Amino acid sequence: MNRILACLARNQLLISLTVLALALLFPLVFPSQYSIRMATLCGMYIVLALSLNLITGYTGQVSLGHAAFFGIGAYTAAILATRFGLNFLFTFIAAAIVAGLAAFLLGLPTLKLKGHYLAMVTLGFCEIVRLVEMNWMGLTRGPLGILNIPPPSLWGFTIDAPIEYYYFIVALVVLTIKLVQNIVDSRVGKGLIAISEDEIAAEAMGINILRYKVMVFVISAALAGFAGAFYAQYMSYIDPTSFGTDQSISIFIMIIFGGLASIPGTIIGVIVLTLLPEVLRGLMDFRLIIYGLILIAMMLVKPEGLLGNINFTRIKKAADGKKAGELK
Amino acid sequence: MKPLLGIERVTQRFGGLVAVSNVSFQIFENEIIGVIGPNGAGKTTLFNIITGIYKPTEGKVMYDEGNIAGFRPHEITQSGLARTFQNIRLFQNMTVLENVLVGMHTRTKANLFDAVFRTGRLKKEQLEATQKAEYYLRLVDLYEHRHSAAKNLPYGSQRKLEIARAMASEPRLLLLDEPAAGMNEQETAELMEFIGKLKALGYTILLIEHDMKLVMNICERIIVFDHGCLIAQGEPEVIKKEPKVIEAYLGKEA
Amino acid sequence: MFIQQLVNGLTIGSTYALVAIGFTLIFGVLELINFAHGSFYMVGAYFTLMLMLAMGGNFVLAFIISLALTGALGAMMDHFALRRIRERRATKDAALISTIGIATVIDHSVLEFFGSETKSFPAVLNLGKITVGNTIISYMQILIFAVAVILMGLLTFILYKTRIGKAMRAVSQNMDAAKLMGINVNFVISFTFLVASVLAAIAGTMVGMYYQAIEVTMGFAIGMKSFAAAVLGGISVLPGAMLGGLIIGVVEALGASISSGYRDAIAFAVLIIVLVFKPSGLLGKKHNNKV
Amino acid sequence: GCGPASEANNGQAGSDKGKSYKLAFFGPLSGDAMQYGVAIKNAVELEIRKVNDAGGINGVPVELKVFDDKNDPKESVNIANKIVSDPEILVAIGSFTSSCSLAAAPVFQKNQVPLFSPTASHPDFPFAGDYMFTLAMTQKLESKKFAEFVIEQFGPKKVATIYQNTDYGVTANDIFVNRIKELGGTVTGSEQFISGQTKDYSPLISNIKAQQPDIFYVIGSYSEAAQIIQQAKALDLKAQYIGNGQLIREDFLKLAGANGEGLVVMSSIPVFLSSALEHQKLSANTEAFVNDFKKAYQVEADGFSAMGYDSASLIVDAIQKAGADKKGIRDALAQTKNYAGVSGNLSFMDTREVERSLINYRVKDGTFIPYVRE
Amino acid sequence: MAFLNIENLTVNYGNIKALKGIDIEVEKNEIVTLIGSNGAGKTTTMNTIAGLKRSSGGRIMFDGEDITQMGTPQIVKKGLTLSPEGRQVFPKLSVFENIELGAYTRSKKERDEMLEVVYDLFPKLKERRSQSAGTLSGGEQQMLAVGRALMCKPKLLMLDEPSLGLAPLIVKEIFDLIVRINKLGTTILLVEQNARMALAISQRGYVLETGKIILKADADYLLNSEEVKNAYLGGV
Ligand SMILES: Nc1ncnc2c1ncn2[C@@H]1O[C@H](COP(=O)(O)OP(=O)(O)OP(=O)(O)O)[C@@H](O)[C@H]1O
Ligand SMILES: Nc1ncnc2c1ncn2[C@@H]1O[C@H](COP(=O)(O)OP(=O)(O)OP(=O)(O)O)[C@@H](O)[C@H]1O
Ligand SMILES: CC(C)C[C@H](N)C(=O)O
Ligand SMILES: [Mg+2]
Ligand SMILES: [Mg+2]
Repeated sequence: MNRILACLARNQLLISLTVLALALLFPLVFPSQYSIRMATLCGMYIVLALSLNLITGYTGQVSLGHAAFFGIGAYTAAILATRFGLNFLFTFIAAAIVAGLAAFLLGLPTLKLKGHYLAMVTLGFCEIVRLVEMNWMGLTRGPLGILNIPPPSLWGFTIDAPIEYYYFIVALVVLTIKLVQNIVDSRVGKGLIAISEDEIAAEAMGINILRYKVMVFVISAALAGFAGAFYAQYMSYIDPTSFGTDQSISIFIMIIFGGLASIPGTIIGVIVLTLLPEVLRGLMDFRLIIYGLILIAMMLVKPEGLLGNINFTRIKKAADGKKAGELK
Repeated sequence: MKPLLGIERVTQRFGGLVAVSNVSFQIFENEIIGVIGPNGAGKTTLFNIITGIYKPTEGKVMYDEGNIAGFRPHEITQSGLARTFQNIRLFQNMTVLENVLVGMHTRTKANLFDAVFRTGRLKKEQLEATQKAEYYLRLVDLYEHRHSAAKNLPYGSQRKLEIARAMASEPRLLLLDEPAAGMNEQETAELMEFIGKLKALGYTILLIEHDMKLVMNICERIIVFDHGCLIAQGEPEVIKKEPKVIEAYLGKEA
Repeated sequence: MFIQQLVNGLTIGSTYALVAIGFTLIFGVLELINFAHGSFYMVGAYFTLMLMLAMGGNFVLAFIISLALTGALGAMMDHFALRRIRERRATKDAALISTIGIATVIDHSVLEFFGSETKSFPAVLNLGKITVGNTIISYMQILIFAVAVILMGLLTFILYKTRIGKAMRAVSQNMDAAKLMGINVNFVISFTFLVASVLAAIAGTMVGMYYQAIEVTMGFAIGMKSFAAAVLGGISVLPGAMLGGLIIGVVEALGASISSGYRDAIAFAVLIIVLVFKPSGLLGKKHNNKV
Repeated sequence: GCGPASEANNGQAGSDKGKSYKLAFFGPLSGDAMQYGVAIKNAVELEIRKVNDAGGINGVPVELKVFDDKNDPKESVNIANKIVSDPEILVAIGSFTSSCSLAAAPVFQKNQVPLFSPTASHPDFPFAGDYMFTLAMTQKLESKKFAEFVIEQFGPKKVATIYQNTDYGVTANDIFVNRIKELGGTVTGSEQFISGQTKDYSPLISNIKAQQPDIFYVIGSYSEAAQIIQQAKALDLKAQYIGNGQLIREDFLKLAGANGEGLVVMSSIPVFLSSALEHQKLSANTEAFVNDFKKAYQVEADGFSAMGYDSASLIVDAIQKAGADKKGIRDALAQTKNYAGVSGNLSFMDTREVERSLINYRVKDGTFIPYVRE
Repeated sequence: MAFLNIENLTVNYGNIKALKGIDIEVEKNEIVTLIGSNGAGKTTTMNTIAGLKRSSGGRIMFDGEDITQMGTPQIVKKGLTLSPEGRQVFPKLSVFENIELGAYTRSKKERDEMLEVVYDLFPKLKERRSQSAGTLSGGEQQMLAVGRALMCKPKLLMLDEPSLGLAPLIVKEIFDLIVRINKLGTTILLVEQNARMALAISQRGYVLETGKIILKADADYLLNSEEVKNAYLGGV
């Protein structure tokens, strides 16, 4: 087992490229609209889950309100696109900025809260945002939702066909992975992980905890806002029911299921949990019971998640170290 | 000569309990000072005040001429103080090496921008930081274990890792809270030697310890606490014979 | 009118408190957000109703059997789904996901067996109401309030004065040390789940009687509110759960009378504001962990 | 629960390989509106079974694909995409609520697939595009007629409303309230609630009570309305309670119990509850439908299922005329005039919606009886 | 057979072999000390005997019974208790509640009896009885941990570094105490970094090195052995 992991760790680049190639070839192998659609949604959830992983997985701050930022992004993009016909550069960036700003305003006073208090605050925030979306008829059309959101277009080129959306989200996923990976691998990332391990010790190491938490919360929310913009323009219809606490919780489940603080884990977790209900569709009414049982079983067998506790970078270093030792 | 650290009339209350009571003393550059006193005398509390974990109820903590009382811990670390904890507080799931790298936080500069775009500056800095971290780990004899998770180290090694991590922030003043706890006499002897080396490297050290052999051998000056009060201060030979200290702390035969 | 809204709020609040107490108990002992608590609340109400219908309207017997069944279900949940996670020293998140899984299984099983439509709950206790000026208070409201207070008192007594209560509190803080005291950790935790589930079933039945209707989704919304209540009062402090529940209820009722659309938003906003100024809740003790 | 919501492929169609007319149905088959959705689905299946038993359309069997949208608009968008990605599906029937139908509409419109909702009554629905049809009288007409009925029966009194915060509820309330005002009535206040969020309506009812209205109009599903009425009675809100067609179900009477007594229900859809039938005469084809339905499913048909049945019949007719041609089917459907459906006489207006007349009821002794002025 | 008899005990942490087959015997009424450097496996041994950690091979007999597979609470009820490394107090409970829990398996009367003894021994604990344990100083917590272990009047008491973090005066008191309770009939298994003092009060000692027992002898012998002196007693 360990040897397999070491082997995997050593060939990270090769594996990443293979996965990417597979992703690019996917629509050619499974050309049905349905499979492309599922794959596109998977991609979107990967972006969402990776962004939540930044704050919850790496920094250890449980947020049960991620759907709020997803929703803020979606509404920002939808409103700008439908009312002002702005192109997607604007809608996407505005979505990220507005979501990030909301995270800043929420995070600054509340990120000093610990554990479940923060979980509750974020959950409550998600509920408040949803109610605003539901009640501010003039801006959001309330429960009626926003219809006919135009597809993303730029300089005359419009992303319209399912396959174009698919490649668009693949690009977003790659960017997100790179972003998260780079942050985590840096000094800043180490600081975040230190915070999740022991706040007092982290502070004693000179880390400005609140600043770091707010910063990563904002990045995480901005990414979610980005995903929201994609969602709005891809679905062409949004309403407040897509951004409730149940959505927040399902994103949360995805990252735990895949393994906290693990990028490949998150990706696999999202894919498994998105496809599972589809695979179980044949079981009809029983499928959600089965789904629940699978969650329970998974936590019994691998409570740390699919790839939790497996740090490929560390394994690689250890393996390299050993090899160097053998040479000596 | 100007003191590096000046504690001025510091008092710390917890509800009705006075954990530190109107304490004043000074520490000069490149000294090794020991803090001793019975359990619950207020030694760790003093460390917590100096490092910003508590804001003292009264009094000043002068460091480099400025009053740092009430500053946040990260600001204090930034300005050149570092500590270890009596109840070990490592980043348990991070590797030994990563623990030290986090310790270097204040001495590295790469920001979010560098991180996201993996700038040259970041890569260069990362390389240097790793080399430095490995240097510290060699100092405390943990280089071999650099890739194992901190939590898997035995107790004594964890203490050493804490010291290495504290050193990584390149402090001028190092505060060690019972560094020898959990070490046997042989290991304690090694630790003494190591602390001596630190002095040679120019560090100033304030340490709490109940191991009298260590304290009496390496400290140039000793400060004695009892019930939150500073009851004596001076060179080891003097302190050893001080009746107040013998009664409150050392016991007759020591 | 204001007084009436206050009464309304206190009643809603008592139902939150009733649920929050059980929630807080699990939280206090395991530091676990039990997402399945709302499901136990719902299933308790279903058991009571279905048993009563099956037994020709014998409410008391149905109620007692329902409590036993729900309690057993709670203990089983711990035994089969949570114990192993605990023994493997996994994070709290894993247990939390497990409770979400359990909630899903329970909710959808009930849906499968009884359908999703709202079930009418016969008015078993026809207690009547009193009218004071313009304000109407039903005896059922008073009963719910009283039960909440009594259960809170009882539980506080158990936690602080009995042997098993002390064991519960010890388990919450350090399982290994608790074992070293000779405490059978698994038993204590399963027992805690049993008690919490019984509390949930009492709450579900009472609320079902009050609204004369129950439905599968009744657990989710109240689950969230009672979580909010528990946090507002200061998690793991029982009187806090009670106080938090009442405050959320009153704020919600008063808020609803100002803007019904934003009724929950107002309650959650109050919660967030309180936490900003009092990070460990209203009655929560600030624990400055000594370093 | 209810029988399996299988992807029905009825009759011996399977033998005729690949050759069938494919239709899709989507609606709430689980979740809070499941009762309505299942009834409609059953009626649609009933009609298709009948057609297939009679040899299909010109010898070609009809095949129905069934989807459950759980009354969740985003789910219905998903389903819509799934449906349009199958080029063989000619027409979609769905969904039950306006919210779901509205959300799905653009997908169908863009792909030029007719979407036929048996029940969506939001005035915007037909305007989502010329491939949209609804068999409901939209709120623009229905709620207006409700208001006119109220003023006519009870005079220009003080009216208060409570409504569900959905596409349907918001518009139904707006139009009703405006019309009341136009007609000289006073509206003392409107309270809204969010479905599924809470069961406690007492704060809203207390507000309304303070306004001392003469008439209290409840817009919500049957289970919500039952709760609201029960709590209003408990708080001694003395007024004439009124509701609309959604409430006409046995389950409502069960949930509301004695509190339902005296309630007036305004409806644009027919009612087949046996209690109500005693006082009503049905046309021959309606009676046949009611009997067939009862035989097939052992439950009584309701107005919504009648509308589902009519939807299927109209589509079958259109396919007969146009064959497997979506545009042709659309055009044929749009031509529908004076069709004697089981839910009434149906003619599509230019906007592909229908006009219906009101049939009103009063709850008396635990049953619905046709409304007569007292 | 000895009172506590460990045969060929092996324990792993994943791939790490922490104990590689050790044998230890403790006779009734003995004080036995386990010494060894950092990471030798002393704590692992203690935790495994107490049932906190599962062994992967070997057998542990206590008072004539096989306790290898028993759970900790059962073992504690049999009269074997451990004051663990790192104190492990219940931080949010008061000092009094912590002590009281020590006597969880005992009757109220026995509890009250022992309470006197413990308070007598550590007056500081009495003085701080309503303070929450988490805010005690390190040494105070250590006293609490030892006091709490005493509360259940064990037949065999295992102490993992009881003197850790204690002031010299208190260290002496602790060792005096160990002798005293031993005289009253409690068997003691001790792990100590302060090997000199520990061996001075022990009858026998074991030296553990990287998961193996490398030496087993009378305490006097160990105290005077050059090898032991150099490795563990700071060479003096
Ligand atoms: N956060 C706190 N709340 C309440 N009391 C506290 C707190 N921190 C420390 N104390 C009390 O203050 C006193 C001093 O504690 P401190 O930890 O400074 O002692 P110490 O000298 O380090 O002792 P030791 O040698 O045992 O570590 C103790 O009696 C302790 O109980
Ligand atoms: N949880 C763990 N996971 C992995 N390895 C562990 C774990 N706990 C201990 N070890 C390893 O087992 C070995 C024995 O450790 P143990 O704690 O028993 O030593 P010790 O003799 O008590 O040391 P010390 O004197 O420092 O307390 C060490 O090599 C340690 O690294
Ligand atoms: C709620 C139901 C009565 C359906 C309603 N006609 C709608 O359009 O949503
Ligand atoms: Mg201390
Ligand atoms: Mg040890």
